[in-house]
Amino acid sequence: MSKIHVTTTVNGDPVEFLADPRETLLDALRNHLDLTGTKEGCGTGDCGACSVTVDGTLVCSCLMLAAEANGKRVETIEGMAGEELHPLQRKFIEHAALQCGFCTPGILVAAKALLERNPDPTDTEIRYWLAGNLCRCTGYDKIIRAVQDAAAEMRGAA
Amino acid sequence: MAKVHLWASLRRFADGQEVVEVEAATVGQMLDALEKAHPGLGPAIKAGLSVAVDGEVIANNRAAPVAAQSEVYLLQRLKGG
Amino acid sequence: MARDDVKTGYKLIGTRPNRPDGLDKVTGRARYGADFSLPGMLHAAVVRSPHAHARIVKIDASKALALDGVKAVVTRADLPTGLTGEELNLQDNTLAGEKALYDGHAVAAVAATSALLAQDAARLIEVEYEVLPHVTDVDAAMAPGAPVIREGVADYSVPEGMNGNVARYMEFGHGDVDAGFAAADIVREQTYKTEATHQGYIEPHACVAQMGEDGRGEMWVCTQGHWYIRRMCASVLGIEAAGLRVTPSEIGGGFGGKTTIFMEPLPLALSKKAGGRPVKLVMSRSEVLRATGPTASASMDVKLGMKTDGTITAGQVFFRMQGGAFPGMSPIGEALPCAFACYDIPALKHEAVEVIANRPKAAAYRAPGSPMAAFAVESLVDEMCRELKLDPIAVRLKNGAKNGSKSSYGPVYNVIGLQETLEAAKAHPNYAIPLGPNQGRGVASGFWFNHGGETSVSLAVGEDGTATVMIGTPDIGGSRASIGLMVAECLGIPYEDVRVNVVETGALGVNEPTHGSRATFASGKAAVESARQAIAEMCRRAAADWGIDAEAVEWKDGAAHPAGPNAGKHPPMTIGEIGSKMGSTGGPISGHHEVTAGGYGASFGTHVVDVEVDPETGRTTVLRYLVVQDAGTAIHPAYVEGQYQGGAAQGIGWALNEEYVYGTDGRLQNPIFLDYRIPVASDLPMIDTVIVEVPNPGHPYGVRGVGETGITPPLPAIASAIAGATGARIRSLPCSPPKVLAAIKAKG
Amino acid sequence: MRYHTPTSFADASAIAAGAKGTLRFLAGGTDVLVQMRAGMVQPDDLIDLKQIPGVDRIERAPDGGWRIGVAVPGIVLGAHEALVRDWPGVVEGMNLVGSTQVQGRATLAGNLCNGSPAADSVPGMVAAGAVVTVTGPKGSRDLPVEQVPTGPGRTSLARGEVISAITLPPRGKNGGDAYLRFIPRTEMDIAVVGCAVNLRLEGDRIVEARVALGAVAPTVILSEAAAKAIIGTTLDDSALEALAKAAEGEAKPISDKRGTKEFRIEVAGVLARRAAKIAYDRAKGLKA
Repeated sequence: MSKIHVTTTVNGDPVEFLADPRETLLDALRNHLDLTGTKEGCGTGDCGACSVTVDGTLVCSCLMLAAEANGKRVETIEGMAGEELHPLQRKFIEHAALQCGFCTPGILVAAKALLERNPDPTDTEIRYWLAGNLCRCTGYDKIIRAVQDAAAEMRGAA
Repeated sequence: MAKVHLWASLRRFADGQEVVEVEAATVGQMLDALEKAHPGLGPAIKAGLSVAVDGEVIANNRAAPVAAQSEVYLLQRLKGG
Repeated sequence: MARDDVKTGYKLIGTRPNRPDGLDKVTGRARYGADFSLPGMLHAAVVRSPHAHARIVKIDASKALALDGVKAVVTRADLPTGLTGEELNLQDNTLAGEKALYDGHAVAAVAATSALLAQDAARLIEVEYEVLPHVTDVDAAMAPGAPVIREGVADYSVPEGMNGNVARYMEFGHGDVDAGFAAADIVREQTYKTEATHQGYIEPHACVAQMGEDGRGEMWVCTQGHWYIRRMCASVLGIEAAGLRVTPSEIGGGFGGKTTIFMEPLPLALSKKAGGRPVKLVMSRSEVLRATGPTASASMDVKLGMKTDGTITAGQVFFRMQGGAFPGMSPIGEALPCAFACYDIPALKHEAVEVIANRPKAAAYRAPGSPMAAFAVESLVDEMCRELKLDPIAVRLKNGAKNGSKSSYGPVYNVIGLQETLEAAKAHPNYAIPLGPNQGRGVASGFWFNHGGETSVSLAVGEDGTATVMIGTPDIGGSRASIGLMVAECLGIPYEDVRVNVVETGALGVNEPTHGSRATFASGKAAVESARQAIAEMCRRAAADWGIDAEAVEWKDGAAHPAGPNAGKHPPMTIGEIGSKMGSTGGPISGHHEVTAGGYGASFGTHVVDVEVDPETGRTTVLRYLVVQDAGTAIHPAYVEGQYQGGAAQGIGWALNEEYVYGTDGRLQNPIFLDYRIPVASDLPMIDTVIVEVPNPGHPYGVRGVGETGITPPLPAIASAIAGATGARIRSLPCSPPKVLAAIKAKG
Repeated sequence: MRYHTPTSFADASAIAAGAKGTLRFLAGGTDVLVQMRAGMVQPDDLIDLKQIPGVDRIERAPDGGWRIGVAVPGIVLGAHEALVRDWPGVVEGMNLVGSTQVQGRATLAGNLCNGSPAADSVPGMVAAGAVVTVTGPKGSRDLPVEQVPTGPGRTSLARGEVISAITLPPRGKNGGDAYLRFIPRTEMDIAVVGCAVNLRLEGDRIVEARVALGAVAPTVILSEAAAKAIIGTTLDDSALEALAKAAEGEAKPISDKRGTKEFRIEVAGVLARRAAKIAYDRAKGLKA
């Protein structure tokens, strides 16, 4: 089986790799690019642990072939913080919005995409936006609070 | 003599007794004495037990002390999540 | 210790600092099981039985091995023989022997140069099966004429004449139940069922392992207990445990399901066959659901006698629990003692049988056995409260266990907080909110024993006056933060100056896993003892420097001080000063503590839930949820709340939608998260918490484990709330909409 | 597996017609990749349609209807204000498919061609009278959406045929549509029952209606009986009752892991009533 040459941008960096046509974007991020912050919890688009954005759209990287990323702009958890943490990252730590932390990268990426569209969401809007990001540890309570607190801070700074 | 309470389904291995009195200074001695007095209890002890001595549940510490007047309960080995 | 002996005035305990691993976890840097890679690494895949019960006639791996890049195949024939007991069970579950015993049972494993190639190779391994009759339901397995799926599983405890699938039997109790029932005004008897559920940790099992021909190796694995992994892998493979070094990764949830092995010996065996190249094996979600350790399914008879004033006169239970095709895995030994643990009832009889069925080998799941038992007993208590129009909290206060009560399973409770949780629930505003149409309120209490267990901790003082703590209990929910807080409190130094590391099997004595709600309790206790040892040594160093007796030195606020005027006038010597000079004052300063920790206090909680049920579809919405639980002392309250909320959420899932669904073919019908329905964010309300603190006298800071009890009350509380909303009682979980709608219709 | 990225539907069709083994088209990929992952399907050829110009566009048709490209994901449909104003039921059906993340990829065409009787976007399209354009080796043809699925996982498309566009008719005045589904959770589930109602009013009276039911038969049902029950009425209680009865009568479900037969029949009636009320209110301009 011949491999496909994929050229793409990940967190602003130009990257190239050879992908088996069956490999997903998640496989490529983790295995070819050593970006293991994006997690696989299910492989079927049901848990959201593999959330990334592609050309600004939130997707499950397990539901996209690596080959489809050719020419696209991919953002992952590894690109979220600059020299300082993103407010969402900071608020997640402060609010104890993570326990095991495995779902955290996906939830942060998804929450960031939400706040870019809707800087002042209701609790219900956050809950429905994040319904595809399973967390088994927290019961979501502290996650909702952390997103709200980050949103408030970001609105204040804007 | 420590009083060792057997759960009901163990009693048939100890001549129907609910409470067996044994001479022991530690949990380990207590279990050995029980098995010696009632060999039928051997498989249960080997399968693993938790022991409560005067209200405190001791998972598997054979060195834990047993006093002369201690009340000892045998419990099935407990697991946790 | 009485309530007014509570130690207060802590500087750090009870605060909410950032967890030390937080930064790694919000940036994606934290390394979980599947995040490790090694040079030359191979990838493995597992061939699994599609049949619930089948004789394995032949395994032919020749086509797989003929593929370029396929390096090794292992089957049961590669494992040693002669194991017995639980070691044999573990081996049988790692790779099927003569028979595949459940849908998903591993039959062979293959290692290749890529994961895709390994999967392709696995598809080429030909297994010939002779399909055998199967049974998956607990009651069906107990029915006369059920296929006996394994001969000779009954242990010493099973009396003659029981069904051939019964593996264990247990009975205990006290008092005269017949007299108790005779003294009651009403006696009610019902049967309740719970389906098997899965822990549902989001991280699938994953490990990387390497083993040479000498049987020595290394493993990186996501686990709750790496010493358990080491011991179990060693026995399954017939190697020396000491030759295996196991490093725990960060762990993406466990809830009991990662306290044992499922596939971990396979990469070791494959590595050895592949000339010692490291092998990575990561389960898919469907493998996790089909072939790791869900909890037992249960069928439970309960009988209770109650007077019209709510006094419970007697209770009796008979539980049937199915923990898969392997004996010893159902939690009957936990469920029975938990059944009436919240009550002080004069006459009780408990009986249970463990039944085997063609399902995966059950593992622990958060308070194993307690949620099922609570569903049965607390549901019936609620039914009788409603019948007699009694307040459910009042009835629990009246009959509830107190300090000094003799527990339902024998021993006497020391200092417990059940009554305090009930009072706090009663006083909470949620309990007074008026309910609207189609709404109902449910109350239930729950119990867990808690656990101490084998624990080994080391602490080293740094040259800069910091402290590094080495623990052996993987941190799942923030225990590094809570242990760091306790050590900092004890040493009198800033929290930021304490670094807590979870270390590998080569770095400490044996530790039991993070299970039984023991990590903060037991590792914390041992860490405090280690800190005290280091303090004693630092006091000796200061005393030597000052030329006084060590007894004349006391430790406070991170420094040695002369204990009194007789000790002479010396300026305090800080941990930093002592640390900076320790090389020249006698060498490195450390503390160690090794113990099989006792003194863990029992854990109780009370939950109040309000639901609304759509009368036309039977769908239940949780409107509000309150968890009240005794933490002893809440070291890091945010992570205590997190345990309460997470436990409640899992219990809500179990109550409403989670279940293992087996088809008539014995195959699991819902092995993906699409159909194994754990609660999503939009399913839940905020989960209110009240932390009750009745300090545990068995811990230097009063800690009680808080991890497990929270999953227990939601099952009966939700079913009772639905009964309040609809008048229909669901006695078989989950309370899925079809079941609730049918019950509403049946009621008319 | 060969991965193809044709730049025209004619090319896509030609590749498909020439493919010998297992073939799949890739639009959003949210079903195909799951099936590949689960080992249910190992395609020999996978044809990605997203490089074909125009597949990502939503365009107003000359007659006032809408032409929707086959690679338009749910999130783009949901953000298209004019489309949502015209066909809120169609869009809400699509927007119920999967999570926010899945919405970033999943498409109407993919949801339709996956052939699931429970597909959330299909009842809304059927009720709306949507038409698909199919491009094949012999050229293009149009067919109503309800004629595409023929059973679970099966469609009427021939080898080499591929859906090249979806067309919604002009909304017209005084119309409204709605889709409701029943799931045990609030999100992330496959519909246990789905129902879409599309209707048009003259004054308070319903003059046209189409009612489609999902997950209660091997394919989505377009129920004439249910439509008849409300045409000519003002959707009063007796009309709603008749609608519910008709929907129950049309439902021929099975019992499975997601729900029992009895439950599905009962809830089909409940959802028909509820969806009809929403559609009616929308037609009256009462709700968005």
